[in-house]
Amino acid sequence: MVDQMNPAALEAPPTPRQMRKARAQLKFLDGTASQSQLIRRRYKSNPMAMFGLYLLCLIYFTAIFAGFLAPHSASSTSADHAYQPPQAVHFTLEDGFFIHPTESSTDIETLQRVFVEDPDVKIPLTFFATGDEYQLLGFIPADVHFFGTVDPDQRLYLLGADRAGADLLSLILYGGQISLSLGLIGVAVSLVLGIVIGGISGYFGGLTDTIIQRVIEFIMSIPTLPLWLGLAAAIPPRWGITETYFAITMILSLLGWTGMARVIRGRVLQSRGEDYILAAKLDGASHGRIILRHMMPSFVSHIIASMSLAVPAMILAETSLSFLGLGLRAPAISWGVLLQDSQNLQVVANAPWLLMPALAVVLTVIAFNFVGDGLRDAADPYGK
Amino acid sequence: MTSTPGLSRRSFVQLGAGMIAGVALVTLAGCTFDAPAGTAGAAGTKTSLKEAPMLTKLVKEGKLPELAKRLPAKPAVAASFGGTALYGGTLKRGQLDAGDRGVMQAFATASFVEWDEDNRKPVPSLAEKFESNDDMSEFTMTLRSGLKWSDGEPYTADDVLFVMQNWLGNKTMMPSAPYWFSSADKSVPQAEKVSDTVIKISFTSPTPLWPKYLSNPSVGGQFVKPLHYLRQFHPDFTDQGTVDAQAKAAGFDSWDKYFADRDNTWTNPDVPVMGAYRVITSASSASGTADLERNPYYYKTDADGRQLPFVDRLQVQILAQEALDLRAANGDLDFQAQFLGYNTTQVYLQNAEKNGFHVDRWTPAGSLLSLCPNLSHKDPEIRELFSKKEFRGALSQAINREAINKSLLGGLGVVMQPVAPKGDEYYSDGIGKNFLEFDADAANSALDELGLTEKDSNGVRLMNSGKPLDFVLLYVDATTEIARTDAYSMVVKDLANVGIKLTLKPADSTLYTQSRTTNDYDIDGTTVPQTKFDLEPVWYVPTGGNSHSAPAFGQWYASAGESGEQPSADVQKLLDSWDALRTATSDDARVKAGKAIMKQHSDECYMIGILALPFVPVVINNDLLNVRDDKPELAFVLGRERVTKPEQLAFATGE
Amino acid sequence: MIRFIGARILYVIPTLFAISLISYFIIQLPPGDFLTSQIASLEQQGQTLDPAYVDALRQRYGIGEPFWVQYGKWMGGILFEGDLGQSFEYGRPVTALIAERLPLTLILGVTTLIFTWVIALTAGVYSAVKQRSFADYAISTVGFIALAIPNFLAALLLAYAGFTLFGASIGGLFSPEYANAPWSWGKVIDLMNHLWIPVLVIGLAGTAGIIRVTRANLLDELPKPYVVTARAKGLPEGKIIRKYPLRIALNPFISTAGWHLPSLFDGEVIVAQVLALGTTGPLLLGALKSQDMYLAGGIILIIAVLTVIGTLMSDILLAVVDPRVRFGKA
Amino acid sequence: MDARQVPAPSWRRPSTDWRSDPPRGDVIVDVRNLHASFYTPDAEVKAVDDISFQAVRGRTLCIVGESGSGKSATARSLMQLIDYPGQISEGNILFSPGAGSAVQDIAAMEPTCEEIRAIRGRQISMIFQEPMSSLSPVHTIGNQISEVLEIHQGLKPRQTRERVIEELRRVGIPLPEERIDSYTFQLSGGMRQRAMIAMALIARPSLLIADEPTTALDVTTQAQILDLLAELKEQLGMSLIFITHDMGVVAEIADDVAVMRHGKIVEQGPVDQIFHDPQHDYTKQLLGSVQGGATSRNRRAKIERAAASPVVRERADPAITEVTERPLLSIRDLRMEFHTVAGGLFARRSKKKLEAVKGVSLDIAPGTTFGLVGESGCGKTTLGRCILRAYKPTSGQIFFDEAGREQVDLAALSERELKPYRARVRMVFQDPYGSLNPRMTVRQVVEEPLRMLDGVDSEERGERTAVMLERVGLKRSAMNRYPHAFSGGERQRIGMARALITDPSLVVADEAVSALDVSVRAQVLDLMAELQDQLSLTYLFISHDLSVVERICDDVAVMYFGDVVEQGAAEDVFERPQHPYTQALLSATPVTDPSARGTKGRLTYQP
Repeated sequence: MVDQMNPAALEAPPTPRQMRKARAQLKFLDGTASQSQLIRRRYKSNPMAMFGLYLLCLIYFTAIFAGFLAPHSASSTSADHAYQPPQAVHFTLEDGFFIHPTESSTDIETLQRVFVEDPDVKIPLTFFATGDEYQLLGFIPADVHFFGTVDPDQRLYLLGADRAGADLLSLILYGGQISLSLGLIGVAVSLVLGIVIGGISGYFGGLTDTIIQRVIEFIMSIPTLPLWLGLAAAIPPRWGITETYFAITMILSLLGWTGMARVIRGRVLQSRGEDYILAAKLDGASHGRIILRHMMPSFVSHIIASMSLAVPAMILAETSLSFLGLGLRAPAISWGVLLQDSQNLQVVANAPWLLMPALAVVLTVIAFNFVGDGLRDAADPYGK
Repeated sequence: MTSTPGLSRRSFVQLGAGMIAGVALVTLAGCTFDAPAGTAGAAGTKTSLKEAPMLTKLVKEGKLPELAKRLPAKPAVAASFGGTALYGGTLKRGQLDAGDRGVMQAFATASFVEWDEDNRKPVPSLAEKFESNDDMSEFTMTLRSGLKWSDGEPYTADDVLFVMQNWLGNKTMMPSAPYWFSSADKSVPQAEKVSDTVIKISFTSPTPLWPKYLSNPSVGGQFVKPLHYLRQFHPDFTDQGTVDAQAKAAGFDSWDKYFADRDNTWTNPDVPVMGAYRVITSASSASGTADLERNPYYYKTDADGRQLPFVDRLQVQILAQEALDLRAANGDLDFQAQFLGYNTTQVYLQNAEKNGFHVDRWTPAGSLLSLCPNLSHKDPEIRELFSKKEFRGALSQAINREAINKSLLGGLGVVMQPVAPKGDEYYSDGIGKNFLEFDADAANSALDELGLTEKDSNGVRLMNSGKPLDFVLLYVDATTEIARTDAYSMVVKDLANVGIKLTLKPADSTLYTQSRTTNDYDIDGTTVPQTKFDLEPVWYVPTGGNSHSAPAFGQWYASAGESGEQPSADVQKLLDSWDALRTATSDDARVKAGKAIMKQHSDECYMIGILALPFVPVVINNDLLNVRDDKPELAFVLGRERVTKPEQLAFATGE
Repeated sequence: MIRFIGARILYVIPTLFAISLISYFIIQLPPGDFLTSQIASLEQQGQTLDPAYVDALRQRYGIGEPFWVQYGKWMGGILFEGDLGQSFEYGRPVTALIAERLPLTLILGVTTLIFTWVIALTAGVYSAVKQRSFADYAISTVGFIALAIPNFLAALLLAYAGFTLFGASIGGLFSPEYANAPWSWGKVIDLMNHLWIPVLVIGLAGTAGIIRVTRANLLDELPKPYVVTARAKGLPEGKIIRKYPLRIALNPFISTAGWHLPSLFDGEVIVAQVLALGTTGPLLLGALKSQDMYLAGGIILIIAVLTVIGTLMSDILLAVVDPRVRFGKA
Repeated sequence: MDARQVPAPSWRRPSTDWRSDPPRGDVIVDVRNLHASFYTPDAEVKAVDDISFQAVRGRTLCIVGESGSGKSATARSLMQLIDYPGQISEGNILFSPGAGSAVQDIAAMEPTCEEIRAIRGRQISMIFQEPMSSLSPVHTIGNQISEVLEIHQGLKPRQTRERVIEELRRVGIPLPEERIDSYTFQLSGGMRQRAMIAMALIARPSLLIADEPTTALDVTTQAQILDLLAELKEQLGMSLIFITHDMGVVAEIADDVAVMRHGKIVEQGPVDQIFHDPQHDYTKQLLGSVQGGATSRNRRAKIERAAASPVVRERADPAITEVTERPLLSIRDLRMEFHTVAGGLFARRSKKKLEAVKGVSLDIAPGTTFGLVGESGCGKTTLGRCILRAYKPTSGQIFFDEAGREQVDLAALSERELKPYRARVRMVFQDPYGSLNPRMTVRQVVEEPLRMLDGVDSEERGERTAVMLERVGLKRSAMNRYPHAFSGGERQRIGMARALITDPSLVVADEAVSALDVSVRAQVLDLMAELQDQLSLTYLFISHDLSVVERICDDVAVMYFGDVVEQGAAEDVFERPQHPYTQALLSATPVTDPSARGTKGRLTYQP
């Protein structure tokens, strides 16, 4: 069958990729492939989903190693480089990578910031440059940056600078740490609430189910905007950035769990009627074992799929909250905060590169959606 | 990034759009719609007309008395900032908030007295004469004779009495009279009608600031209320039952709220006014657009006796900040200073030429970004520390203002301390220079000398109790002027260099006010107005619980010792000077007291100034004449755009 | 039927009470009150209010009263006099404020809804029928991008594009010259000129979800035997899809159609805010931010009532379109 | 739904030029060298692999074969209805609606083209296996039937409605004026299938293709539908192609038979030839599986005699049944009620009591196989599940009396007390697909019941699983594979292994073989018998399939609407059915000999 689909395999020695594929195929055919293997197999056959997955890994990689990848620390600014447009990196064999320094001045008449490049001077760039100190993975002190200026006092603006002269690339990378984790943590909390409440609702049914469903309906019919505003504004004023961040996450997940609970309830209800669940019951398995061992595997991929779709919603919700001035605020850095800062005509007209955080949001949301869709399609290898 | 993309295309597209619009208009020819301005045929070279053609028409139709009968015997003559003008046209503006009455204050205020051209002293306006006795506790006001409300009813001393007795004196509406309406002992002034045009107003103590308060459009405007219209809503003139029933029928739960609603010239088109314009359609309507029309009985003329205003109509649209900026850049706003973001000036400038407007640079007031340590801090140790001039000075010296200036304003900003600027009557030589220079070494050694030598592992100095110098800076984040978070972030770094940790706490404006008025903050970040501080003294003198520097002391002062905390000796000295100022019996004594306050501020550095805007942008249609071009101050107490006496603005084309 | 609706309405009453109570409570959660926010907003403009005066006002307005007393008064007014109270900020009856904004709000809401559904359904059906084609991928990508760009940013960018490309006046739903003019063709055209940005922004952002669900539902239905049956009758393909699988795939939407009712009313707040549309959304946002209790409470209450009515409508609609529900077989 | 499809060939392979060799005049469809394939990500799956056959005008051609043999794909090819990603890749389908009319090659038509649409429903129509899902749930049957007329005849709405009512009457739907506005879910299975037939016939096609039209129906209903089809075919002079897996049905209606296997026709010919002189081994195997021990002509005669005699024996009283030894299971007056919320959105919601089992008493002797028969919905499954205590019965007793153990009333035990008995009474499920958790390996599935037993460690569980798998005829190596790797028969063996691993004494087999193909069915039944001997098991065998019950059961009880209407030794019940329902049930079972066709009289039971 393998040969049939790929006649070339007969002629040339198989590449490792073909070998892997063939092995997967064999595993599938002889039935030793587990659910996760089957899901992976189906998932891999979906190009959009794979693209989303690669993109997502890349995005999270950049967020986790933001300190290392960012040329500068998020708080490092330079008065001389406010609104510095993205710099072009040059390369010659003798000098390697370099940029030209810029001299900025403000035209009093037009208020325009003029950046004059000095083509005679070269600021050498290098990989693994020494620069601002940071904590790798949050606890390892380090000062090596993936790419940066050889002289730690020089500045590099690959994506340009904001109005305070902070490097936008670094801001986006550091902002990703908050935005991306906020979504994950928020969804995780929603998920725990959703699994517990939705699971109870679906498995036991009856009056319990009715009450929980009414409560969920009730919560869902409270308009979200006032709820956001009320909860967000109720965050104690003394709280610092970390606490506020935590509180925002909580707010987002408190609003998100109802959806998750419904999904999980539905899945539990559905599998409750399956013959193999009855079989498990007759096999003497306990409620806990039935839910965890017999039911969960069948919808864990669906849960992951709906989680992956909930994360971008959380990220977008955070940007909206920031826009309303209720979410995180500068000096905290999140994509929402960065976007809030670029919410003005000056940026759109004269510093459009500051809209780049939107691109980060868009890419992330799309990546999550592709992954979620792919997972959903691949979720049930035995369905249909 | 200097050129705006798509410009070359624009003209082409605009042409296309214009053609479409043209077609639309043609096809609409038969329909009823308010033709856009420009169809009125009053143009030409009729600069000699004494009244607007739209009024002449009404006079001819018999709907309006002739001009002479509408003007007072001696009309007030408005200062002019330009030449001859044509009548007509609609002036378009925008604003952020439907409830904001800034337009009324700027364009349609009528008050007894108003600022002179130099904005230095009050000059009579509705009043023909405004005199005080020797100790400034009694004021005699002579109204112009023949003044009329916008509905043609005469404006007399009875209207003034109504305000003084039935409004200011009514405990329901005025449970506690604000200080600008009251004597030092908080009693409201007594008014006495001498004749139909002469009123005597007496305070229990000297009140030298009263004429100035009256000149402030937001205050002075409140003293002009039409008795003949409002009496129907006031229980002193109409049966209480009827008044209550009316209020209820209109959806109000008490008569005073209904009265306030009827009295609101910005939202109630029915209330007669004395100002240059009256509202036809309120801004809170669904269209989000307020229409204002000229008051045919307006009491001012230009030097040639031509009745003002020249512009027929105002149109004010409620817009979001971004939409407002876009409109300004598009030349859709004819004359606008308030609400424009400084940071968008570049965009205005880029689009000015092709969209037919220019950008003037006026002098900002109240744009000086500052830090105000809480002198009445709840924690005694911090209060002690903040009360030390050396400490405040060290804070100030630690800040590298030029770097902030360079970064945020391209070096154009003005670095100064918050004191009265040169030209203000309370300015004296040499003030405002203390601790202004960036000198981290001096700051460090000053802090060392204060005994703050111990440091924790993060390099933050420790107080005697062992607590670190870790303060929260509370402020409302805003980016339309100087981006506050950016500026303060740099301050954070500067202070870190001298061992002081500052944590930023940008807050919602309500939360910010709440925290401040409950004395629950370390350092307040605010912008401080500098001129005419006596009109809004709370920045410089803790006169109330809303003080930026010492709310607890302010509360004590406002409640006469009933609540709050007794001020420190320093602050008491400020308050004493303030008392001396507001009860001075002569201008000299008043100015002296004011200078003392400024000097004390300059010496003690209670507030730490950082940076002020170099200018505020004003967008002006190229066709609009008579806008003063001497970089006037855009200040709230001057009524903002009122500073250019907007009733004498005119369109060159007359439209 | 009548009995059913009656029972539903009875069930709705306690829900509404609970929602109104909770909403009212939530509005009060933030620190400070309306007067604090008024002072704050005046201060932003450079003006101060005498604290003593403010305290006196606070008493006059009953702002310092306990939560229950305020809520009781408010509810009492609604129940016995049909009076939603009056806005502190506007000093006008809440009902009047809402009524003024209702027509434009509905125009925007309905236009957006129609736009969204026309686009999303067409795209969703096409995606499903041409599953895994280039068009399918393109549609979902475009949908996701529209979903992913924060609304406020999309609104700003479109507004800027309108400005640079057409020199269009952005903001509000009317040009100044038509704002307060009586209705005429010119005004309608002017409205259309302003309406497209919010409709596009809100509409496109909403399409992604609908496209995805339509596509998924339709893909579930397409292989069903009844489709083959229809084909076996000799029906043309387009008619088959419209009459059978699409009809059934739409059921979940119909069952949620009523949920759009409240969104017609409060619209897309953020976009309406950025573009300064004279709809109820920004009114609500402003009221919440300035803690204008009665205005915010009134709008929320209306939204809650609409939500409940919407759900009811959905149930009825679903029963109308789906006989399985009607006969209790689903 | 797999992601990447192997691209179907965009060109059609050149078909042979049939014009030089046109089909015979009496042939309505001449299929020549037909190939149809499904294109999956990995391969081209040939569903129909080079088949040729002819359907003769006015005759019934049965295409018979087991699941996956390609018979449905063949049928659908005839109307170009193969589901994506399937496609006819080669061959001709030469169709001529009437003698002498033009010959069209359906295989050469695009699946959505105008020409094929004109044929569909008008000249060839089709009825499907599952009328419930083959009809739209949200349109009335009248709407769906009239559509055919609208497309093909363009009648006025009023005329159309009349025609539809008339057609519904013709197919035997009572009160057609009312039923025309019914939805599918408001009709019984038989009525739905009648409606489907009406839809297929209303445009008077010359060829009707019936794709397993009776498989989803109860035997009695199946008999009615088969009779109806035969009758209508006569009346309307149609040709019929009938797809089925059931040789009994073939014997009932076929004129010609084509036997398919793995996409190929292994044998074709007139029905008598196939039944009496089968050439191919596979055909013999198919026939063997239905004929061995099946109802003989002899017995049928007896049934008819019994039905004719007015003597109806009293309902068997369990107390009278001879008790040679103590029954393993003794059920006394068992009742099971379900409370359902009935009534829709618009009706008043009322709690409705549904009595699924109405006071049943039974005795099952150890070591025997007890058959419980009845049509779907008669309560036999509920009864089985009560015994397993998947449900808690409303009232009554279930005495379980194992040798060497204390007698217990299973109905009265609490969940906790029940635990030891979960290992003693086991179940084999009907659906070999749904009853095995696809996410667990065979080992995990089979050893699960051992976990409830104390002192069985992982190693022992593994060993016992392996032994049990070998015992049911699977390899040890199956342990680490997932159920999806196994065929239906193998899965049922896994299900058996799971049931037997705790060494139970009673096994409830609920329709344990009805989902299996005939050839596999026999193997599983043999296995069950073998294990019964080896392990001295007692079976409660629940089935609607009388032939199977007759073959393997010692005792039989017949259930009808929650009641046991007749019970006794299998021999007695099948030879001398007393209750009219039992008689009706037996008479509906198809004969498996085409030459016996027409000798039968159908009995119906109307209580």
